[in-house]
Amino acid sequence: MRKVTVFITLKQGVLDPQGKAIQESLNSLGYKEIQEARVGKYIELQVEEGPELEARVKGMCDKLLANPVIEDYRFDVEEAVRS
Amino acid sequence: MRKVTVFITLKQGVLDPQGKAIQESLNSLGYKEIQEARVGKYIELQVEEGPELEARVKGMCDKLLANPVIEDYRFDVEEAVRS
Amino acid sequence: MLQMHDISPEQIESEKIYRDMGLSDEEFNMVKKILHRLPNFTETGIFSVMWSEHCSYKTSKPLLSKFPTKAPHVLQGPGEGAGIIDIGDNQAVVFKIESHNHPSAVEPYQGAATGVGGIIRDVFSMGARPVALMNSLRFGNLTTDRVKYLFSEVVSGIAGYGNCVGVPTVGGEVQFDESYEDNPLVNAMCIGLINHDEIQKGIAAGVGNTVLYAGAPTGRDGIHGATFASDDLGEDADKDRPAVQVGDPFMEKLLIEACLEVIHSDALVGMQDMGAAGLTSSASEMASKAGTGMEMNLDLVPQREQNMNAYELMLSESQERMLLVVKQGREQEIIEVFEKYGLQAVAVGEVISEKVFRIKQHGEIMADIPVDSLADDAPVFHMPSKEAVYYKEFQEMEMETPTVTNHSKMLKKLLQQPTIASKEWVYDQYDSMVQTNTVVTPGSDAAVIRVKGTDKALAITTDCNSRYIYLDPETGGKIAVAEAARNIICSGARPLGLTDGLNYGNPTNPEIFWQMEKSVEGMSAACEALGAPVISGNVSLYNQSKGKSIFPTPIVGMVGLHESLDHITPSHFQQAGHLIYVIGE
Amino acid sequence: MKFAVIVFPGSNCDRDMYHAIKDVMRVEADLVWYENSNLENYDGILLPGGFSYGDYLRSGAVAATSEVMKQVKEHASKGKPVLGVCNGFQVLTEAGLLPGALMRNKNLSFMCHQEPLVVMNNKTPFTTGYEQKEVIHLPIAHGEGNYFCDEATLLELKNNDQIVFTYKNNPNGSIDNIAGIVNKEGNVLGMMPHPERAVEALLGSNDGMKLFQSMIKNWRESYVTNA
Ligand SMILES: Nc1ncnc2c1ncn2[C@@H]1O[C@H](COP(=O)(O)OP(=O)(O)O)[C@@H](O)[C@H]1O
Repeated sequence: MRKVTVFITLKQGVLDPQGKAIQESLNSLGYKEIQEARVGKYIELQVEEGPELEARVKGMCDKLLANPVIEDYRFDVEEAVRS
Repeated sequence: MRKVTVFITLKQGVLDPQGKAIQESLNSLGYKEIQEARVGKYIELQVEEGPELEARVKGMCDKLLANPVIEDYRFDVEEAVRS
Repeated sequence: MLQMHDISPEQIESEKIYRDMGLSDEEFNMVKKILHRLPNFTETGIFSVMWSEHCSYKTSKPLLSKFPTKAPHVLQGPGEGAGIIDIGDNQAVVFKIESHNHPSAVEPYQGAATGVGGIIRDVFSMGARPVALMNSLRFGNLTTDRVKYLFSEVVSGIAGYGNCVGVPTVGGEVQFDESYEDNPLVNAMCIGLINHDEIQKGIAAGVGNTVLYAGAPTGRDGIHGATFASDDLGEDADKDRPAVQVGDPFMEKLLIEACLEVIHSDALVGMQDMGAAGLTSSASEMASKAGTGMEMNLDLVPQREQNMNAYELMLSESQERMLLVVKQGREQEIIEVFEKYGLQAVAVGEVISEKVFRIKQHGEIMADIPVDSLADDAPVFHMPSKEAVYYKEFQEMEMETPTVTNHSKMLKKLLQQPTIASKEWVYDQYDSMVQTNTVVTPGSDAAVIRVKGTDKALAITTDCNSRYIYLDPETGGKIAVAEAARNIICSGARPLGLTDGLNYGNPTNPEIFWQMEKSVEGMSAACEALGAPVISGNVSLYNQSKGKSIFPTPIVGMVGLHESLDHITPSHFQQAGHLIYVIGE
Repeated sequence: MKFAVIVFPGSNCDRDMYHAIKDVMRVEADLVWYENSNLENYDGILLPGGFSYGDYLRSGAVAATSEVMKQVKEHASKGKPVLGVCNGFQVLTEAGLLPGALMRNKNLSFMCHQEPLVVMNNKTPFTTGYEQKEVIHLPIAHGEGNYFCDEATLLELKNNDQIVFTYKNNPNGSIDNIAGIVNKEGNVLGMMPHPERAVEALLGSNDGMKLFQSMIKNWRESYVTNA
């Protein structure tokens, strides 16, 4: 089993109302040092070992996990522990 | 300016219906190797330099960004580029 | 995207860059005549969006003039953000339907969500409180993953926006047919209530008055969206993707409350939302209607992104923005109301007597255009029309009555058709009850909302069986209006009037134009017969993909009045033992 | 009795709550904007539904950190009644006035319709007008109404009789069918279903009426005994 972590973020220039609300709320809690907040998704997958892991994860991102119209993604594949 | 990345995940034992839905969709798209998916949040903060950065970020997480009843968090602080 | 700084007016002409921006050779020549010179890049962009079908109705105008639009109870016909009909006791109902088809085909969640946001702004910019939403949807057959994805994302987008702003979605319709496979239709209708003395108009009157910009800062969202909405959805629709705008219903909710507070101030002169073609259309329309001009300094416009040029600022379709004209010297009163809601409102320009639309940035004049040429005097084209070949063939066919042997099996089969099956999966996702006025929730022929503090209620329905219209546009058009009226009447109300969402294929195809013409004639005849005027509407053309057109789909959104709450009649069987009658032929 | 209906940016059932109290129950109420508010002169606090701060981050999370919630806590600590409905319930859990959290509905969709509920505790100041185990019908309208708490908290809720309403046909996946709970003291109620949408038979149900009547009656009685 391998752990794959996918990070999905909004593309540059795409409005992020959620990030904006978080920034303002942190500012009003006294954390004035926060200049910007942007929110993305973080998905942890438990994947059975198999060939072409990277290519398959890329396929999953393109087909389902990320919305290419407004989102970018990247992912980390955990080193195989043994095998 | 420093970039801080906060990762918020559901606690072990808390059901994650969204993760479950993703796992099932991936399986039905032919990615049978996915045994589990869990969804969390990924927040990027642009923070002005200042003292006690780590402690302050911890405060933000405790007070607002994560809900301790259902979520865990961790964060990375980007190395200062210069100065 | 083209970089404007590098492109000279001469290049725009010689390299025919205007064509990429959506202007024809003929239109470009008209622009030269109007300006007595060559337009620069920003100006070419402004003309191209303002003369797009979406903003100018250049091909549909001659048809729209056929609709009956007058009646003693019509307070505002087509032309403003939304139409208005008197319902007595100093109250009036405001409504309009609008399409967001192309954005929804590209990014269904945001496309549908911003469609809802846009139509709500049209209604509250008149000074009305939005009290109900409807939506009329068309998709391909529910057999491919893509169609299922479009369907579920569109529904979540409508829910996501409508539920958050707190306007109940009280009904609508969904139909499935392969003609909508790659080109779904997403039409949203908003209904508002207003007191007669609170009616606002989008006018920039009073030379010297200040132009205020309120709401969200401008980003590069949906640039060229308006022309894109009037273009054929090509196979490379994907390349338009970054143009998609993202909505923020939370900001819209704050804008509603702020704008409805601001209308009580006599410092306010005019108000309009920034919809398609953003700042360009709202500013030039407001000036044109008032017979004035407007000068704007783009350096003052709140911006979300860096280094935006004049072209981008003028054409951006960032959501949740309003343009207000305020009496000179009284800006602060208005600004404070917006600030209470955490919204930005800033002075960006001034009403001027010279009837021009003048844009400055970094101390330079970036555009200088006669206002009327952008609005009232935009070109109108009379398209050729030709009876469709299929129509003749159909007319010559023999009548055939299908024989049904097993009625219960046939009934079950019919009920399994997605178009006929229960739509509960859809409307359960909509908050249909917020505002506590919904007497008849989705699931009936017409939705009914009561008018608080009175004995009155409003009935609302959307209808259009596009198959009938395809088969016989004129009769089909009559049927669409008649069906809507029957739904209103069955609920116990009297039809007041309607809004129309005209969705068709490519109007330069004479057979498509014929469908438009005939169906509008049929609808008009039915409106006349029923005494139901058309008070607002929307046109969406070029709904086709891979050369195949959608069925002609002129959606009727009708509103009726119950003079007493006792008149409200539900459509469900009420109790065992009650008798069932069939009335009519 | 005088109620404050707290209005946060993005609240959207505030006017419905106000209408229910003022026009239907004919009891005094004010819409109180969350900023610069003073709650001292109010006897009951109502946190209405909606999408405070767009429900961004987590529903109710941002509103829970606002200044006015400190006053709500103070009001609650004096034993005065606080009712949070839908988003109001989410704000109460986020602010720590009630245990647990409200997560996304099990089917991940927003849902809006009437649901049958069971009154599990008719001894709270909000429910004395109902029969124990009475089945009532109230509308729900939420995307995040899936109540969650850990085992220990659940046990505590049960032992203290803090579960006030349960769903008959659990629509959203809530643990133990929980639709509404009170704090240990019994004066803070949070619930996902909307009693303020069910005070007029014209709109399909008036089962929510008894909740407000109970609040008003119990306040009057306590006022008389205290005076
Ligand atoms: N997109 C929608 N949004 C809200 N309600 C809808 C929608 N589609 C259908 N409904 C509701 O479902 C019910 C049935 O719709 P439909 O099957 O189109 O019936 P009809 O042919 O009677 O208009 C109607 O009450 C309608 O308001």
